[in-house]
Amino acid sequence: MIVALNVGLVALILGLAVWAIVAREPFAAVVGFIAYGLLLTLVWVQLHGIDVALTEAAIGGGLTGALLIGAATRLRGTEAEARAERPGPATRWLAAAVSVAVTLALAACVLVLPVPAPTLAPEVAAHMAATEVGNPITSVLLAFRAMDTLLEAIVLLFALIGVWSLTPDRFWGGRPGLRQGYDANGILAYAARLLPPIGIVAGIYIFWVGADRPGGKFQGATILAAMWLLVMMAGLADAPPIRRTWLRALLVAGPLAFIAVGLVGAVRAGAFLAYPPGLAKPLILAIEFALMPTLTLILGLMLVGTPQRGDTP
Amino acid sequence: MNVPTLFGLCAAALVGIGLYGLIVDPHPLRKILAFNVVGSGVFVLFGAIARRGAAAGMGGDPVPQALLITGIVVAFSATALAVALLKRLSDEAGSVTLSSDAPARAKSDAGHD
Amino acid sequence: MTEFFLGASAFILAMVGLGLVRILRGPGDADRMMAAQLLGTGGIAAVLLLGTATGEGATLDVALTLALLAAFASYAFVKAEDGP
Amino acid sequence: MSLAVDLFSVIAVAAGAFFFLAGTAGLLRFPDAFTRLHALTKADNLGLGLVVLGLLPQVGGVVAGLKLVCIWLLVQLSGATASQLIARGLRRRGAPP
Repeated sequence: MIVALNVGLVALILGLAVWAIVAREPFAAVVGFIAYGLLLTLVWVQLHGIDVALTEAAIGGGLTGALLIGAATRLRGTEAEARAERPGPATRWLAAAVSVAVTLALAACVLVLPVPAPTLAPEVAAHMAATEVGNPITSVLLAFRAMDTLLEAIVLLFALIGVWSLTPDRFWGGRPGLRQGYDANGILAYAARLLPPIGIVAGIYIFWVGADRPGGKFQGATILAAMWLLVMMAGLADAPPIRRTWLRALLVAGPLAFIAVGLVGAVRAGAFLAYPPGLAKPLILAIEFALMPTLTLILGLMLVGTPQRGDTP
Repeated sequence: MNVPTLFGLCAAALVGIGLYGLIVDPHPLRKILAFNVVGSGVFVLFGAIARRGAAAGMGGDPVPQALLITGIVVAFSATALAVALLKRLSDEAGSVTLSSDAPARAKSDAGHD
Repeated sequence: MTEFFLGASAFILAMVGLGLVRILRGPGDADRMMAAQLLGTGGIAAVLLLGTATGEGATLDVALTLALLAAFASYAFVKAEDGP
Repeated sequence: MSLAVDLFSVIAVAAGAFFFLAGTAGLLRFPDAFTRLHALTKADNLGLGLVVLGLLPQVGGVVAGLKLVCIWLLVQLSGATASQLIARGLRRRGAPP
């Protein structure tokens, strides 16, 4: 039964990937891609990566879909022009040959992977007690490979600055996105009043259990960002102007707290981002708490996009 | 065939499919989609390898799984930046062509910004 | 019982997978969104069945996340179609 | 007792799976967008509802059971609002109701 399930899953995923490439209209391709993201969540469940499945469900199922649908609707009618630039058959055949070659090489690598598989799981299990965190993924993210996570938070911040840097000069410092209409009795306003309270509780819950069970700040922050976006989409709240000092302070607070904890480690435990014995868990929790609002704001604002109006509402 | 091998082969195919679209399709939004297909192929390959490393009572090797979470979030931020660039290009040039010798329509009103 | 849940999960997945033909055929964008919506619900059912079959309690949280964001693409679609 | 509970689960999940079959058939076979939307909501409400009902005695624990019900209610809410919005959008663009 499990074989039939997996083979069916693989068939659906490959079919949707092909559809996302060959569909005539961008919108049809984007809807295919959203379905594809949903099915990837099932792949992660089947590969026993529940933490990854949570991330994919929140990002692939929610934010990416909204982002791409907005873009596809905005760019409707540009497909004909692009079609005229389609490369000739020679390039297409060459591209097909290259793609097949890459696929075959990767498939060969998959088939000759070493047995027994190399793994760091026993190492993690042996040292997890020192971090006092129950979820191995969290202890990797915030203790053994904390540097990656710090750099990731900074990359996210840079990506947001990149999005903002596309602002036309006259709107610099203004509010991102377009002003959304507000209809007090509309269905969207109804959903935006009912869903966020539940979503905020769920987001904080998933953040909170992350220390000991699958979950964590990325997944929780994504859910919170999605709820914020829903409120903005319904016109119940407006995006803050990007010149606001509190906004900018919150955006750098997470990475700065992370760096501060790293420096404490450099002084007290002998290496940047090393935790003094006995203080690992409180420090990890402090980083997670500081990163949570930063990540929520960055993920939400990245989706709203470039400022397109002044800072008057 | 066991589960990690099946999904590993699926991942190899995804990388190939995405790569073909990335090269052949001239529309920038389609290139972003294709790039995400390549990316997810790499992620699934990573996940399959992590699953092979199941040991010590864990369902998979936690180190690649943690890197996957980082990767998915960074891939999203790259997509958001690419979409923002694309929207700006469309506002500015009135078209979304990436070709260098395309007619520069509506160039004149680009100077106001 | 485990086998039955896995079978039901595969069946539901196959059904909503079949529904994806609507994404291919359209004709309207709304029809395509409906197929994605159906796949979302079916995906939640499949995750729940899989999680119960394998006894992995945390899959419930995955389904919860999917359920929270299930209509997000549809909201974005309607909003983008009708303008701000 | 356990046999009766298992039987209940099997029947409820099978009935839920049937509604997904019906939803897909409707989505593929019905002639226009509004009737298709109608078919879709049946799968949303009844299909997932019956699956959740069947799984309730199997998850073990009140918290997990509450989460299941919560998931179903959330899908109800989002399904209902999304179909309403899609239907209104269709009507505004002049599709006959």
